Amino acid sequence: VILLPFNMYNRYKQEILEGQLEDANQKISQLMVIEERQRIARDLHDTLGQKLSLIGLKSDLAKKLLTVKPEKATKEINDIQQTARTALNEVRELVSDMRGIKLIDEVKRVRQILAAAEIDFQIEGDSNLKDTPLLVENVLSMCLKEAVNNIIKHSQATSCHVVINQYPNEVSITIQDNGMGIPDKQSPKGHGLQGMEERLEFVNGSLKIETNEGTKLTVQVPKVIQVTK
Amino acid sequence: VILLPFNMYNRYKQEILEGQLEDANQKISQLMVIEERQRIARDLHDTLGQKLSLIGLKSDLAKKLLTVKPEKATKEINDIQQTARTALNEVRELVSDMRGIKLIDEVKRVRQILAAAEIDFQIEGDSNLKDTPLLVENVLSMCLKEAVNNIIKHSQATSCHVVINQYPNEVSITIQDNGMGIPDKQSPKGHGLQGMEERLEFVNGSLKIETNEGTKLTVQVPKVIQVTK
Amino acid sequence: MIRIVIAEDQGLLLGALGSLLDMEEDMEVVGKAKNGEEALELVQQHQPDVCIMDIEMPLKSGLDTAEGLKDTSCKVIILTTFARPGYFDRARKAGVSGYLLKDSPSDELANSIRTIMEGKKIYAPELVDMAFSEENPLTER
Ligand SMILES: Nc1ncnc2c1ncn2[C@@H]1O[C@H](COP(=O)(O)OP(=O)(O)OP(=O)(O)O)[C@@H](O)[C@H]1O
Ligand SMILES: Nc1ncnc2c1ncn2[C@@H]1O[C@H](COP(=O)(O)OP(=O)(O)OP(=O)(O)O)[C@@H](O)[C@H]1O
Ligand SMILES: [Mg+2]
Ligand SMILES: [Mg+2]
Ligand SMILES: [Mg+2]
Repeated sequence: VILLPFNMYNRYKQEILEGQLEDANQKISQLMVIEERQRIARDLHDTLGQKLSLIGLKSDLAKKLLTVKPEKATKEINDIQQTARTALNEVRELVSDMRGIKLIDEVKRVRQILAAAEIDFQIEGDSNLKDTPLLVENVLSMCLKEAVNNIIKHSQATSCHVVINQYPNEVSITIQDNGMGIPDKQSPKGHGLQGMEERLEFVNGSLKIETNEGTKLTVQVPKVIQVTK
Repeated sequence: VILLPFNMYNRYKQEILEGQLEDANQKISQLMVIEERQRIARDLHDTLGQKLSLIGLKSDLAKKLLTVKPEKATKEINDIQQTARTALNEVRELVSDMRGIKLIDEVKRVRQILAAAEIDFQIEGDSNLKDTPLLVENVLSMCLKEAVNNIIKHSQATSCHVVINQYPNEVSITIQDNGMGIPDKQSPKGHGLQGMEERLEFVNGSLKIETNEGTKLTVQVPKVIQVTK
Repeated sequence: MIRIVIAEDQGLLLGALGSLLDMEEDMEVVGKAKNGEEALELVQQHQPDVCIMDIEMPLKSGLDTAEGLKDTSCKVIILTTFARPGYFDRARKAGVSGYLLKDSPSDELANSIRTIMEGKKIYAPELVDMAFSEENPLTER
């Protein structure tokens, strides 16, 4: 008889707590979104705002010069065209940064930079991911990128071998080089490996680092984003 | 004797719950930010990308027409200017008020900018809307904002009078200034008034424009969103 | 003649804006600065009627410069593209006469300058972003 009210009291407290947390977190989410917008606004300001304003002013100028000094007008229009082109490139960059990188695109990039570094590149498996949330894919792309950056920067390897495995509920990627291996003395984590771990943790993935005949990283992520554990 | 473990069990559960909720909500916040970023990226690509390409093409054309048909060149340059301005306006909207604005907040903003512009402001009625879907409220806020922007930009008025009427099934807002009135010769719609009409139409609302001793806009919306007409 | 000093760190913008205002019959651009400090010097040197400034500039921002010009007879017009948290508030407190869109047509800008010379103030509504200026609306709800 005594148990029940106590239990209920706790249940009640739990519900209030839940409600409060939800409220608070909703506000945090909204604030985060607003901050993100401000960040984007800042990026846009520096690049696009200036260029679009310039196009506006230059077209104004071109119009006024048109009849009086046609050759100067032509110069202004050339500037407009050039500015529009640069701005368009910037928009493309900005947008692709914001969208996140597809694994298939990252593989292309990796192929290029390994070729430039004269490191032999082999890849197995399909880099076109199926049924994988974009966020998860972004994390995988980022891991591949950082792993290959490290190979180029630190390993002195002559080859890099990537394997992509897609299973029904998870994806794994291994990146193996034939270089000097990670000096196993101290815990070696710089920002690169640490950043990889943090992002993987966020999508409930994992990172394994092995050193034998070079370095082998194994990245594994579930295909679903689990909000609660 | 039984009470204690139970109590502890509940406390324990509560702590776990707290932890989980925090975790979950942090993820949700981050996901929201990522989604938001992707949404903006998509919008930027669609609006800006297209407009910048258009500017590129039009400037090409203007250059070719410059000596042969100067008056046509002028038209193209005008288009360029207009396109650049619209693009910037769109970007401004995109990064500023995508968070749905409550009418009560818009009224605060309006009060501020009218004060800054030294235009006398009077308001009647309750700006705290009851039983009105957020979408409908957003449209109303947007209309009020654009109407006041126009008063500041075009009317040369010294006063602005807003009345908010809430009826059981609809809300109406009138915005009256004592300025020069809309020049009634041609159909005057720029992007502002047109955008207002389009959004009102979307929620089955209406816009009435009257010019007598200044300009009077009457915006009216039903409180329910009818999905089919 | 309305005498004008312009400050803008983006060279092409500075050039275009200068040429456009110079074309107005009643206006003369007497100085062009690439940053806020240069702007202050040019204002001292030429004693213009109006100083038109960008916000983001090296050495000294447009807002800092405007604060420095607060008690002079030179009217200040700020040109910018996006509303940024706190900027409008600062501009208003610095007593600027105009807070306008950088992408407005030059005729509109010229008209604004004339109106401002009559002692009026003009703020572009697009640039007033109250959500981030004073209080945060989220904290109220
Ligand atoms: N493939 C590899 N072969 C040999 N050593 C490696 C390899 N990958 C990483 N390391 C070693 O591990 C260290 C930590 O790597 P990590 O990516 O965390 O940091 P970093 O590359 O030094 O700096 P950052 O990534 O922040 O630019 C490196 O400094 C390097 O000594
Ligand atoms: N309150 C008003 N007083 C006087 N004229 C007005 C008023 N509101 C609008 N107008 C006239 O109607 C025209 C169309 O307004 P509208 O808002 O559609 O476009 P705009 O303000 O010119 O451009 P935009 O809103 O796209 O920046 C304006 O250019 C102006 O001439
Ligand atoms: Mg690294
Ligand atoms: Mg308008
Ligand atoms: Mg600048």
